[in-house]
Amino acid sequence: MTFLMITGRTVNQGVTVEKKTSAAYAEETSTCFMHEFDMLELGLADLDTVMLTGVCGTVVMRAVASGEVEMGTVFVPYGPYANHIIAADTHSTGMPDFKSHEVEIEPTDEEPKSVHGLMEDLGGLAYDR
Amino acid sequence: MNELLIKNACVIDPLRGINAETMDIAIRDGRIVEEVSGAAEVIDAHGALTLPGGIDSHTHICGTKVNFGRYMSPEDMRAGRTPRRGPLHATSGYSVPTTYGNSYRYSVMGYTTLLEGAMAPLEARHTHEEFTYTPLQDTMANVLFDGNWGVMEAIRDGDIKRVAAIIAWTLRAVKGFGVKLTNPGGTEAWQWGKNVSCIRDPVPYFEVTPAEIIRSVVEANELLHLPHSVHLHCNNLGTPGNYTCTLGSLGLIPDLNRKRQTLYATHVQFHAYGGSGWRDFCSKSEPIARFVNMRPQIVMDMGQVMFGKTTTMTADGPMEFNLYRLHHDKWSNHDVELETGSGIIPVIYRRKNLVNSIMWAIGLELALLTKSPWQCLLTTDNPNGAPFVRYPEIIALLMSKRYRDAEFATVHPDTAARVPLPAIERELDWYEIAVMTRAGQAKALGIQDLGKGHLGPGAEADIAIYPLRIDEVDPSTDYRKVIEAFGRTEYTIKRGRVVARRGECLVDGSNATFWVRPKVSDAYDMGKDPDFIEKFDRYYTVRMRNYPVQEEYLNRNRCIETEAAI
Amino acid sequence: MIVKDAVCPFCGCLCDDIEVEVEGNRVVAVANACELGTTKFMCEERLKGPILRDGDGWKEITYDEAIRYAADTLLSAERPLLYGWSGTHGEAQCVGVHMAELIRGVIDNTSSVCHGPSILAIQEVGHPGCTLGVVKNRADLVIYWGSNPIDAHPRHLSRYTRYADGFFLENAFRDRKVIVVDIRRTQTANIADEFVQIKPGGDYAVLSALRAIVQGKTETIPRTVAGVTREQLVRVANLCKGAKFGAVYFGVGLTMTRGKYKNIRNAIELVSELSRHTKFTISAMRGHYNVYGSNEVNTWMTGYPFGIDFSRGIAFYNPGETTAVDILARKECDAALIVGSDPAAHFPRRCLEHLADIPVIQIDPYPNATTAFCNVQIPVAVTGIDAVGTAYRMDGVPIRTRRVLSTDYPSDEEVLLRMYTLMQGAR
Amino acid sequence: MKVTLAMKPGPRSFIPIEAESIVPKNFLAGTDLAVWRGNRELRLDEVFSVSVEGDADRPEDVEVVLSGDDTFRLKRVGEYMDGGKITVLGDIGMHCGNFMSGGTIEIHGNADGWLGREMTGGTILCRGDVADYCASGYRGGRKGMKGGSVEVFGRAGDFLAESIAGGTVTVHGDAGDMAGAEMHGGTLIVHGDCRRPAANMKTGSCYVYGTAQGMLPTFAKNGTVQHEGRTLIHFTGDIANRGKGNLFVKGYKYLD
Repeated sequence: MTFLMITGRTVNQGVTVEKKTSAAYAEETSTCFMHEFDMLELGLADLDTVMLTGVCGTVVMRAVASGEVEMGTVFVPYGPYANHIIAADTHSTGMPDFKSHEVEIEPTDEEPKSVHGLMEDLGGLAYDR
Repeated sequence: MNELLIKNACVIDPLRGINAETMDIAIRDGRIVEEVSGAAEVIDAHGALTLPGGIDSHTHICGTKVNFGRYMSPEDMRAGRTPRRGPLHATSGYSVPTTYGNSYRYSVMGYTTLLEGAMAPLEARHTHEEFTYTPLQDTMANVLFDGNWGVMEAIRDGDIKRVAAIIAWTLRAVKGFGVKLTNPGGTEAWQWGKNVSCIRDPVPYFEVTPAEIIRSVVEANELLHLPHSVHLHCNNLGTPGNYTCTLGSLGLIPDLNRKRQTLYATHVQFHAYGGSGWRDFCSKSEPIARFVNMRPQIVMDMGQVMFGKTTTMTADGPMEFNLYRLHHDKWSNHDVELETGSGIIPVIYRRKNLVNSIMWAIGLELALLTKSPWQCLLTTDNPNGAPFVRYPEIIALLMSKRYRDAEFATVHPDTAARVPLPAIERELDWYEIAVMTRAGQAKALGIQDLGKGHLGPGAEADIAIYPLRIDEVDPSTDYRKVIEAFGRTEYTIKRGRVVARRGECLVDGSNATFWVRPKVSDAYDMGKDPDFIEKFDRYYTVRMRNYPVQEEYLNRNRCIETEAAI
Repeated sequence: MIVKDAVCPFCGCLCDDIEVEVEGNRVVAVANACELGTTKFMCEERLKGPILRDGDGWKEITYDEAIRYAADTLLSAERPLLYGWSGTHGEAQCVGVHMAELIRGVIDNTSSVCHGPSILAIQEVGHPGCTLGVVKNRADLVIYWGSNPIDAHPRHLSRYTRYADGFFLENAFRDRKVIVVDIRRTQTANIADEFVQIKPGGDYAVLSALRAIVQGKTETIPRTVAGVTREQLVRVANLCKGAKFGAVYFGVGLTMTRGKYKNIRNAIELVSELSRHTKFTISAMRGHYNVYGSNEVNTWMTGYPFGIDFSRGIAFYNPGETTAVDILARKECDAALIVGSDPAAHFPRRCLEHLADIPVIQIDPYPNATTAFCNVQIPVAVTGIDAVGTAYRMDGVPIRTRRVLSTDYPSDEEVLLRMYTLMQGAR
Repeated sequence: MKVTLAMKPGPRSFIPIEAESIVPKNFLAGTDLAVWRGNRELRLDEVFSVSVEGDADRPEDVEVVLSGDDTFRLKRVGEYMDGGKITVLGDIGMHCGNFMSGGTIEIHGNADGWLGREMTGGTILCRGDVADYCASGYRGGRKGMKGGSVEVFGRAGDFLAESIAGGTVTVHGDAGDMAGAEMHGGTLIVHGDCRRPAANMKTGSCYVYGTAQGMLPTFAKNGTVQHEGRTLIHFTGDIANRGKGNLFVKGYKYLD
């Protein structure tokens, strides 16, 4: 199914933001908040893993039902997971489309990677793994 | 020990009554001395015009509002860009240049001391940070009290000493120099989207009038024995017919100080308008100048307008909104809690515009009709009337009737019927220009005793040597040479060191900040006043302990202590 | 020991009433701060010393070695990018600007990916704003548009708006109306008196419609605009016009959606329009505690608030061209210095792929996502915890942070100054 | 005179090359010109194989031909150009034809952002696509293109002709979001679709021969008009901005 992905701040993202290599940060920023009807349609229960596919890649997250999002949209806290599929085009304004990204979402058996894993996929080397 | 000897200088030093005497100036360790050793470095001035370093007693160069002017104007920044060169940093901007741009350009014109005209106390730290990056001039800041809740409440209670006590605490906390009132009462009313119409119109809720604010703050200022007088931007700036309001404000001022004026009225050009609207808009420079000529307690500055692009910025928020409604260009406003506000819009003054032409004439008229140059100082209210780089042209206009006539021929044809300028024959001389650009400023600011604005032994060695011999140049006819010379010194010397030479700055200097600490008795120490503390904590959004500007922000700290009478 | 009136180095609220209890040079308790601030004060996971990427591993190096490496790398670059800055104090930012000037690089700060579009809008139409205390003391109407303070600026509501009594509002909760405009029903929406839910991408249209309605041109407006009924728009317009003092606070919900700065421009023009009727102000909910300071410092030193390219010696500014995401995604820089931010966590992947290809030096107290892309990381003291400096609150009020812990870590400013001095020697 | 600048193949690099010196009139005095790669100043012949055929006394008689695989890295080509011709056989980088007042630039490939920014005269033809801000203004500025013409045979990106105040911009394909935003003069013609055309316009004319997606609610409908054989719907606006501009669209869709 196609969704509009919105990213944004959450308290938990903020609380863990200075601990980027912690499990708590990874957990928060790999959460895909969805409308419960959308989850039903995809056959998802809370914390099931989902594969998000954007124009420039895929990433695995966990789906969580939220009353704050509308059907057809998903909300993901700012962080490396969402950015793994966000395109870098800024429309020449300096600012990518962090709040309006079309993504395909489907259930998956894969587990979300660690933040280190994501960074290493892109050519980095984890320091304190 | 650093010694410098300037030989064959043609000195005009009005504070010492010296008018075009050729002499040597000896400098040791940044100060002027009687004589130096034979080892001193020598500069031969070859008879060039030599003046104390220029002082701008009302300019907007540093702080929240100025920086916002830059922030919102990338198009302005495209002008005046220079790269980093040697010790000099990159610069950008024309009407609101970067701090380095301001500093270098002022220095090239021989200016060594600048007074930032309006600093909101809550944001004072910002002004001081920018002072640090204005390396080639000593700096000081006027502190805004026009909408200060504590001051207005004390005035309502009739307690002048408390007014003084609040001013004293604030000056000390924010490391300010003088007391500024911008559209007194109007900035508070503007926080409700309103204004005050003139000096008898009460401020909403506080129920004090601008007249009461002006009178009370003037008295408080004198109780504190501050070096500078109250610095007033009158109500009703920029509106047709406002000259009556200006006269009313000036008429409130008794003569309370023997050493200097009791009131400094700033950018009076913007306050000398006649007419009932824009259609019959006209100059009222004559009644204003006549009034000031009879009152030694008043000093004003011109606020000259020059044609071209600039950015207007003032604490007078409602005035800027009215301008925005006229121009429909971009508009910024910034109200500051419990204190004051500000507004900014870009403008273009056009020769073909009748109102702009009249404004241009009025500034010149004020300077020419005021008998004593000590009572009308040269400013553009930088950058409101024009960027300060236009000063040399203003000097030339004041010195040359022929130049004025040539310019007058290019302005709106109806101007002649609205202004007295064409009939004014007066041409100012070198001495009068020296008064209007440094000596008068030093006296008005009360800093001559600190060694500013003159070249006597003990003075700070801030000196401008202009590439011009006054015996060879007739300013009345050679006004182009006057413009050129005042635009670019042969040498600018700051605290005994050559900082600019023939249009190029040479060093990354280190300036000083002057501020005032009035000593008050314990009973009037607001830092210990329960009511003051309680209100502070309830209504400000910054803790009282975090409010004062720490001394870390003062580059080279020149504290002036005064013995207050409270 | 309790440090009173400490300044919280987390978000743009820059709360300066924090009480930090310290025992044995460790923070043991924090009072008055929100959860975000408390966690920051308590955070202890610092990098111990400078590290160098060495093939497939890391090795510890000295500060001298790290600083020398950084200076050499940046000096030899044809277009170095100096990015971040919002997480450090102004004094360090000043050194950063001087460095960019000297080595002719590009300096950009995190506002390019938070409120850069707001700045572009302000540069087109200006900004009628005010300090936070003006709103606290006066505003009887507050509008949060595309911002969610409960999550991002938790104390904004209690210090300045919903729950903050002020001089002219003895009972703010009763006397002050709050409108929330968002595309999702956030927690902040739940405490609003009026919630306006807009279809994604519809902010611009709604703002245009409101401007027209405020001018009395309701008849042109379609029955619904981006999911909002005309009736609700009229009601909101009337609430605005009827307020004595209205304040709009907008967040990245406006800056990050299509149209970007045009959304903000439209919001500012709505406020300018309302200013003809009553008092209205608008302000950005700035994210990092000192992102506004990086704009201020850059502006007074270079003339521009962010995205400044010194390649040619003079300052050139053109967000979209001279901003970090664009430069990295287009592979237009050949070295990077990262200070006080974590682009690897916050930039799209394509940018990280380029970071992996070029030398990267990071100055940051914590191991973070960007560490993985570093050649060298240099740990420093944390401003507001063990380093002191100037920060600018979201409304432009500058505050000096307090030191609550002592430290052996150098400050950002010291490390940068040492790099700069080496560079000056080489040039 | 024909000046051929063939970009030399170099090490793989994407550092932009600023080449505002590549303007026809500059070649009247020879080819001793400089360009900048990042912070390094390079001689023209370090970047290009330079050849000159014939001679000329005035810019109008100079044609500059740019070729090579990396021409997309060249910025500011044709800045302040006042006559003559520049032909780009491939893609061109940002700010081509900035402040141009005369002459012709023809681009056979695509053009990057800010093509013809603040131009006042002359002609730009782009055979491929143009990126964002074609024929626009500068940050904080009040005026975009003031005169001349830009014709694009492919598609255009976002913010096409932002703040246009004069001249004509024609795009044969689709255009992106915010086409003709802040328009206050001039003419913008989009043959395909675009999003939110003429937002906040004051005056001027904007034609969309396709569909205006996300049509703004603050344009007043005035019926239909015939225009070059097409029936278009005529709107006036942007009323949010007290505008009196004309927007003509074939079709439109509100975000309702």
